[in-house]
Amino acid sequence: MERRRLYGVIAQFESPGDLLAAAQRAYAEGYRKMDAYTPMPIHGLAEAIGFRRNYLPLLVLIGGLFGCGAAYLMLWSIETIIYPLNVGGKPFNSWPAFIPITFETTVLFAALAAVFGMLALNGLPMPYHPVFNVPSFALASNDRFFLCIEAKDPKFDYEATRKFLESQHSREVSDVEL
Amino acid sequence: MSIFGALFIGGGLLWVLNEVNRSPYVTDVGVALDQPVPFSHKHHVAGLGIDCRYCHSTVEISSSAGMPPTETCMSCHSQIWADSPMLEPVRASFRNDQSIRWTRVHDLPGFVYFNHSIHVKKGIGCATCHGRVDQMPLMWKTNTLYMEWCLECHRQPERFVRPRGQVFNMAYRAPSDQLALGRKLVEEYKIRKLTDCSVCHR
Amino acid sequence: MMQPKNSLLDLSAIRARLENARGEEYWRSLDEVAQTAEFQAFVDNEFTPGTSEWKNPLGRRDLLKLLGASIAFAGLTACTKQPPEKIVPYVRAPEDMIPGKPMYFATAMTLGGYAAGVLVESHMGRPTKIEGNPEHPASLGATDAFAQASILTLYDPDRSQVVLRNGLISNWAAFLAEVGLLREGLLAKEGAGMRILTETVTSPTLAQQLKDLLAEFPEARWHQYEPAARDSAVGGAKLAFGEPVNTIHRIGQADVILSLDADFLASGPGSVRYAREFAARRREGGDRMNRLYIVEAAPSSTGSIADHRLPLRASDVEPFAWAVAAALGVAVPAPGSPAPSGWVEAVAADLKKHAGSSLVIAGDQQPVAVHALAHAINAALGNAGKTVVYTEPVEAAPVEQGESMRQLAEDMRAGRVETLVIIGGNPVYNAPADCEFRQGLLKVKRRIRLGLYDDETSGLCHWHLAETHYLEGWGDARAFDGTVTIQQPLIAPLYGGKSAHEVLAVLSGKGELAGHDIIKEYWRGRLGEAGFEKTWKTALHDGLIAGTAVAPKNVSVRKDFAAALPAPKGQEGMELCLRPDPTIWDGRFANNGWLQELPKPLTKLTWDNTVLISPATAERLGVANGQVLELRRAGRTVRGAAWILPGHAENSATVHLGYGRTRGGKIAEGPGFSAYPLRTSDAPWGGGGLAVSKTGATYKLACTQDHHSMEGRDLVREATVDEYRKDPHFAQHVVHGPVKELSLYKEFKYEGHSWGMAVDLNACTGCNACVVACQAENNIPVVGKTEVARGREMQWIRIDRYFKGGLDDPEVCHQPMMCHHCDHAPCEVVCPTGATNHSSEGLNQMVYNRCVGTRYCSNNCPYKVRRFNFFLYSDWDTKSLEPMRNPDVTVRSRGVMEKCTYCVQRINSARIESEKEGRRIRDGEVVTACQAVCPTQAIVFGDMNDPNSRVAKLKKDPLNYGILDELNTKPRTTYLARLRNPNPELKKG
Amino acid sequence: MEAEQRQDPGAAAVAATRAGEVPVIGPGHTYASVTGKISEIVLTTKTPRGWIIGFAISFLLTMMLLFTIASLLVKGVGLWGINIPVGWGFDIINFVWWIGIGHAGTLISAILLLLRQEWRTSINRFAEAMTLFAVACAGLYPLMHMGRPWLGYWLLPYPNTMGTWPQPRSPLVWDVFAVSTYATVSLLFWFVGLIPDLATLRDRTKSRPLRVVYGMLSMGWRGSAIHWQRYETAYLLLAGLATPLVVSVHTVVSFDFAIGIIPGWHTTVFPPYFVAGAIFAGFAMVLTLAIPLRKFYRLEDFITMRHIDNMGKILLATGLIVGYGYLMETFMAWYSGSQYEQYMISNRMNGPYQGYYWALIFCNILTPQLLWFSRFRRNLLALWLISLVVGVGMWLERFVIIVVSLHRDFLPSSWGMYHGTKYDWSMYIGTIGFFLALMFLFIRVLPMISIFEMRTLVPEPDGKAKH
Repeated sequence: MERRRLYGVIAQFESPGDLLAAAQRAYAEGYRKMDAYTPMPIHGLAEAIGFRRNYLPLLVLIGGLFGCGAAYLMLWSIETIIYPLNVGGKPFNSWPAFIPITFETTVLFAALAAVFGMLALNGLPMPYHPVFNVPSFALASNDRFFLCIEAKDPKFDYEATRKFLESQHSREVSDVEL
Repeated sequence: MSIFGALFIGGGLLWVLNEVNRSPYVTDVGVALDQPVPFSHKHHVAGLGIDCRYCHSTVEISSSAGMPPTETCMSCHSQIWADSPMLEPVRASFRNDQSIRWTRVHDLPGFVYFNHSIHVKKGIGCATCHGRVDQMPLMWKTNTLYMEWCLECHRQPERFVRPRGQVFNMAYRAPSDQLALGRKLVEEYKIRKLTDCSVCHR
Repeated sequence: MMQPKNSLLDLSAIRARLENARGEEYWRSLDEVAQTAEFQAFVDNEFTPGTSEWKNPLGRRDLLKLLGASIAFAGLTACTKQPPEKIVPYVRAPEDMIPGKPMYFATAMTLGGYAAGVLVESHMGRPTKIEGNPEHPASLGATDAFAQASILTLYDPDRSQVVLRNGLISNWAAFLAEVGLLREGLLAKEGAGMRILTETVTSPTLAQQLKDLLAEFPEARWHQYEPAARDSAVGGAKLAFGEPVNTIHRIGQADVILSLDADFLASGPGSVRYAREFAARRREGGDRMNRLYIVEAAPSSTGSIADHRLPLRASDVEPFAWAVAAALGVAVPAPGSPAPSGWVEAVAADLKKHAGSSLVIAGDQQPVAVHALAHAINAALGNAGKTVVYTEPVEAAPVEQGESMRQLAEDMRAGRVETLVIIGGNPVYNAPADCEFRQGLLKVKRRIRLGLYDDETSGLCHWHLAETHYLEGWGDARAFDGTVTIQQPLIAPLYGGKSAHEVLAVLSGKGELAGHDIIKEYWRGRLGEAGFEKTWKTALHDGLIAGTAVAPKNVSVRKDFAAALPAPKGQEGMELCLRPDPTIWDGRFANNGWLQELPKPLTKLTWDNTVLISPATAERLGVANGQVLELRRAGRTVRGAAWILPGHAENSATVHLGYGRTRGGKIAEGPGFSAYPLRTSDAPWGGGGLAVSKTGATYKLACTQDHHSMEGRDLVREATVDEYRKDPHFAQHVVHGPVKELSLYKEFKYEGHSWGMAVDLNACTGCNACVVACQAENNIPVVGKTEVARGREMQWIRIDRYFKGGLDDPEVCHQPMMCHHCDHAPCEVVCPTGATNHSSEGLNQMVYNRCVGTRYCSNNCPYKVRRFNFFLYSDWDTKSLEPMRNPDVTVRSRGVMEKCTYCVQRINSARIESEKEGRRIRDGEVVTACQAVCPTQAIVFGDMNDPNSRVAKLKKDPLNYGILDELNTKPRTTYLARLRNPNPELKKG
Repeated sequence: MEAEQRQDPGAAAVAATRAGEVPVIGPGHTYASVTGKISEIVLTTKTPRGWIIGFAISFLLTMMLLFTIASLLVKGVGLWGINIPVGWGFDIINFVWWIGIGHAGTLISAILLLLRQEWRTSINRFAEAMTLFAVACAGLYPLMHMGRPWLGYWLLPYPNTMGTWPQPRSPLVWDVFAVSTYATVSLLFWFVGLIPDLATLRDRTKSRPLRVVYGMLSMGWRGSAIHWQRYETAYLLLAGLATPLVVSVHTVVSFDFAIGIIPGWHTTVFPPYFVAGAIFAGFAMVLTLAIPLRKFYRLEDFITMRHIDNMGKILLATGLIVGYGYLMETFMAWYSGSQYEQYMISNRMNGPYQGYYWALIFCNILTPQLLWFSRFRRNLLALWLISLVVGVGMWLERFVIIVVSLHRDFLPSSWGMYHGTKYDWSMYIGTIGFFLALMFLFIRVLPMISIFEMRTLVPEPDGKAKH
């Protein structure tokens, strides 16, 4: 039978433990292009499927520094260059008075970086994804755990991969169509 | 993407607002308002070479430059164009002692206090604010009269001052070394950088 | 019913504290508790008439505003365009008028007939501000609060604007016709049945016109009446000298002054000048400092600055005068003096010691005997010709007006009056009750009235003619020393009124003469043709006709005057003490919002008169502030709210006249109660036999100062002359202010000008002139009684009044409080929009159009001198008020903060002029409105960088101190500590 | 076999003992049961009558709020009781009160998250919602208290034709930044927390339109392990940022007063004691809401007595800090030797407003002392009443700080009195209605407890507690 255009093969597990074990073995088997889907974060799972670098903290740092610099620069220039005013005999550059705003802006930009950075890196919003085509995948947001090995994977072989997944105490294994 | 889209739209709106706010639609810059009599500064100033002060007689002594009374118009127009229909409102005004109601072109808000005499005395030319009036068939604003615009000069008078002799000279062109000249005049005329609020607002 | 209890507890508590207090003890507010209850009541009924909500009901404008607001919320305010504006030039430009530059004209305002010279500022033909006329003897450049507020009366929309016949709109021509017939009838019987009633007349022209009229109608009579007339001055002079004379005091020459219930610094002819001379002698401190004793019932401005004040019932002043006279060897019997032992002796001794340089002044409200005695004492001390000068009368016909009115009323009731012409005044409202003027008037066949307002009197007259305001018509008047001023109009009659001169011309058959011609012709006759035009012009220019002061004359006290004196009748029970109101006088200013809202100098009450009683009396009667009392005297009763005034005499109740108007303007009608029903022609200023009873009702009063004690804080600093000699710097040693330059930051340098103000507490009498002057100069709105009661009054100057010492006889201090323009201004730091900040000349500038109204600045102002437009207080609707406003000052809108600007508009115009001439601003070139008007020159403003300026010198004065400078606010307004010059013989017990 | 294990109560017990003495989740729960129980409140349960009545009432109050705001715009803030000297009244009192309440949410989510207090899980979601709505109410006041609210945007720095800028030395400008930042971060924090649960709702709802809506909101979340990885990092970082933020916000609010020179305002103790006060008020409000919710929606399994007990303890602790603040104020007034400070305190205690002061002491210092006894901490009614009393007390505290300090400052001549008018009250009650209305909507359309975080508390099917 000729291949329908396939995204990958997905296995459903009942407990995080089983999934984690399966993921580790799959990685050991040499599978690289795979992803696991769970209703809640499971520690070590991402590493298990070969996730290494997380750039988010760096983004947040940059965001924070930008906010900090921008805010103070703005205040300083307003009060000393753009329109200096004698306010209650205070010096033009009353840096102590500028700290609160600088701080708040720092936090604001860092937080924005964190959230939008996370969404961007995760490629969200993404209304459509092949895995949604699997009927039982709705349970991924409830009490089931999924491991999907993608067709893109060089080591991917429909029959072999399917067999492999079935061998991992999975509850069911189904195809993910594009 | 929707989030970023929202941000862009928001930003865009603000930008549009800002543009509208500086556009002639709001500022009336370059817009000739209609007047009871189509008085042409071009004709009277450039054409006949009448000095500003002939009509705006108090510009050197008072806050208000002074609008000419109908008398002033009639001093000539009782002979010249004595029966031009265009000037009928003027004659009517003189006849029935009814003022002509001109539309104000340079209209400052009520909380801004401007004094012509001091600006003239300190060497700010008429044209600096009012533009080449001698080339305006009908009167219009050439500047927004926004506060940011006033501040340009109050912060750096040297960029705009001219010799006192040249104040009423419409055709005066700032020399290439304006800044040098400016600094000299600022020194000479004891011009202070007046950015105190109470100079204009009280 | 909680209130009295509370306040009684309060009072007794105070007593307790004062008894076991050593030295000068400051005491607390009398009526916090009452106050809270009262305030609650106010906020409960917000929508009572008079509140601003009522002033701007939800109407078209409000909806538009809401619309505007919603647009604004859409973020478009920046884009809203201004409505197109019109320029309306002259058709024919008037002579020497420069648009944008004010012009000044000299004229005079009269009160009680006596003139005070003024200069009127006029913008494009619109009078906007009254200043004093430095040339004029009664002004010397200052004015009183009344003159300042008169500009508002000029533009008052409630002034009568038409000729009324039987209450229906008629016209001048119809009146002329009527007068034609009238004259025929009168000429037939030589004017029999014709009466003319005027107020006090000093105008030579008017007097002449009346004389001519009476010559034409021999049977006609001329009566004068006004409530605050100086009958006893006239009567007293007759008694003492056998003829009416005018008394002029040379306060400046007097070292020791005894005031017998005379408020000579704050009311009466010449008071402005007297105040100036008095203050001059105070200011010198040292040995030349004068000493003032005063005996009076209710504390007055004069009393508050006196060195020794003895609270005596008004009726006890006469016995006191007898005693002093006797002690000084005047040949009079000496009855028992009501004063505490030693007082009379000490005062007499002090007067004797300064024989020739002492002065005794009798109050206008005291009986003739007191005046006669005062004359006698001054004579005995040899003061006549030195500190007191007698001249020919200034009044055209000095009569005892009470008597004059009594006769008129009698004739009217007897039906002997057919025609009555009432020029000014308001007799129906203010004639003595026993005259039953109303009933009499109704018997008169033809009643003609000329008046500013369609008031109680006009309501009962067949003809009402609109009168011209003194700024609208020609006239002339004499000052306290007789100097004549020609009153010239600043503006054509706004409501087509006629002046008394014009009406009299009509009555005397001369037909329609212009006021100008009448006056000018009279003086042409008086001064002669020769060079008249020139004299006339100078007279108009200077605001006075030189050499018209009345001549001094030598008079001697009649030997037998004592015999002629009516014996002093002892008063039993409580006494009623009637006085003209300190802010609305006899009621003529009742429709003037500025004066209505002006806090009374001593009580700080606005919009009302009250029954003033002493704490002890209050305790005895068991009343608290605001409780309504019923006053019954001579079978007549009135009801009014009580107010406890420390320092008031026991068993005496003072009531101010002028309130309780029933007709004559939106503002006049309503506030307070009329005390005229208690006024009888035999006791015009009240007397004994007053029955006071509680009604159980309470009345809301609007007081601008709830707390009367300094709480031991060194706000007003003072010392006796001796202490001052020992330690001239005492004022600066009271509080340990911050070490100089106690600041983490580098101080700003103020090159160029650096403005500052010094206020001399030693000169301030709390007369309120500055408050009104400021209100007029700076377009400050009136907010109404309810808003004042909620603590929202808008006057930029608040004259703080503190009591100290005993509850029954406290010392009073006044402290004018306006923006201090602190160099370390707490208000500026907290403004989120930078709407208030410091100018390069040290001004704390307030930018209304940048203010969003967070009120943070006011909260953070330790002096609480900022004022907030909680509602749209400025009247943007009333057209007639628009020309009154000062064109150089923004009219504030709703929701913005405002405050004293040091009259920055005046500073700016001075700066522009000086820069055009390429020089510095000279000292005295910038004069703030409050400084200009101050009769005692207590306020000095100027450039502190100019070492020779008056203000710079005062700042170096040892008495100079900054209030709350321990907060390191570095105020630019500082005070000169107050000095007292008590008589060592009279140490307070 | 596995099936039995899953039902085995023993396992839950084991988990419980690990988690701590009292369990933070009722026994016998599975991923499915947790998911089901919480999501059904939103999805399947038909709207209870109680909800409808409650929402109707709070909606009417919201209308009253709108009326008040309209009248203020038309006539001006003069409708309030404010005056000179008391330029701030209910407006700023309520602002501080609301913003204080708004602190509990972020505190629970952020600080307790960092402190690994897993009992927070079941309360943080609606605590955060509460924060958002409280901040919304708070935000109304600084805007409406202005004389010219339509110019409020002048407090933001933006290039304009006037060439003017805000004045950054003013605490009010700090407020603008602090409060808006706080609102934004809280919103993000709340929304990020919601994403996986929105996905759950998306996958469980029967109705197509709802699926579309929840689908959009969940932005296609599919629970990828890598996403979870970044997600948790972001969540943790947000918590780390929110923690100093929450402290800074009320510090800045306290600067509104501490920067002033008015006796009773000018105090260095304000920042810490305002923050403590905020947490105090916040937790009181959480309890005020949590106890009824727990009852009506039978959430006893998720909001266990352990939660209630802990919150009681926190209430007590913060209450004591606040009490210390009052003590120091008084001590410093005496110690400063400044007659103005001393008068301020004596005026609080014996002045015209002494009633407010003593009521405040009763509400904020005496009442919480009951919480020393577990009897009261575990008695729901008692605890609920105490939390109400504390809420009132914190309002009184702001009244005393703002009004009683202002009404008698330096010059006795300028002293005055202040009383709220009906507009003050209608605005205050109106915002309470607005707050409740939002709260009602929230519990109806969104999971009021974080489902995915609850899942992590469920013992793993094969008996290993997971975390």
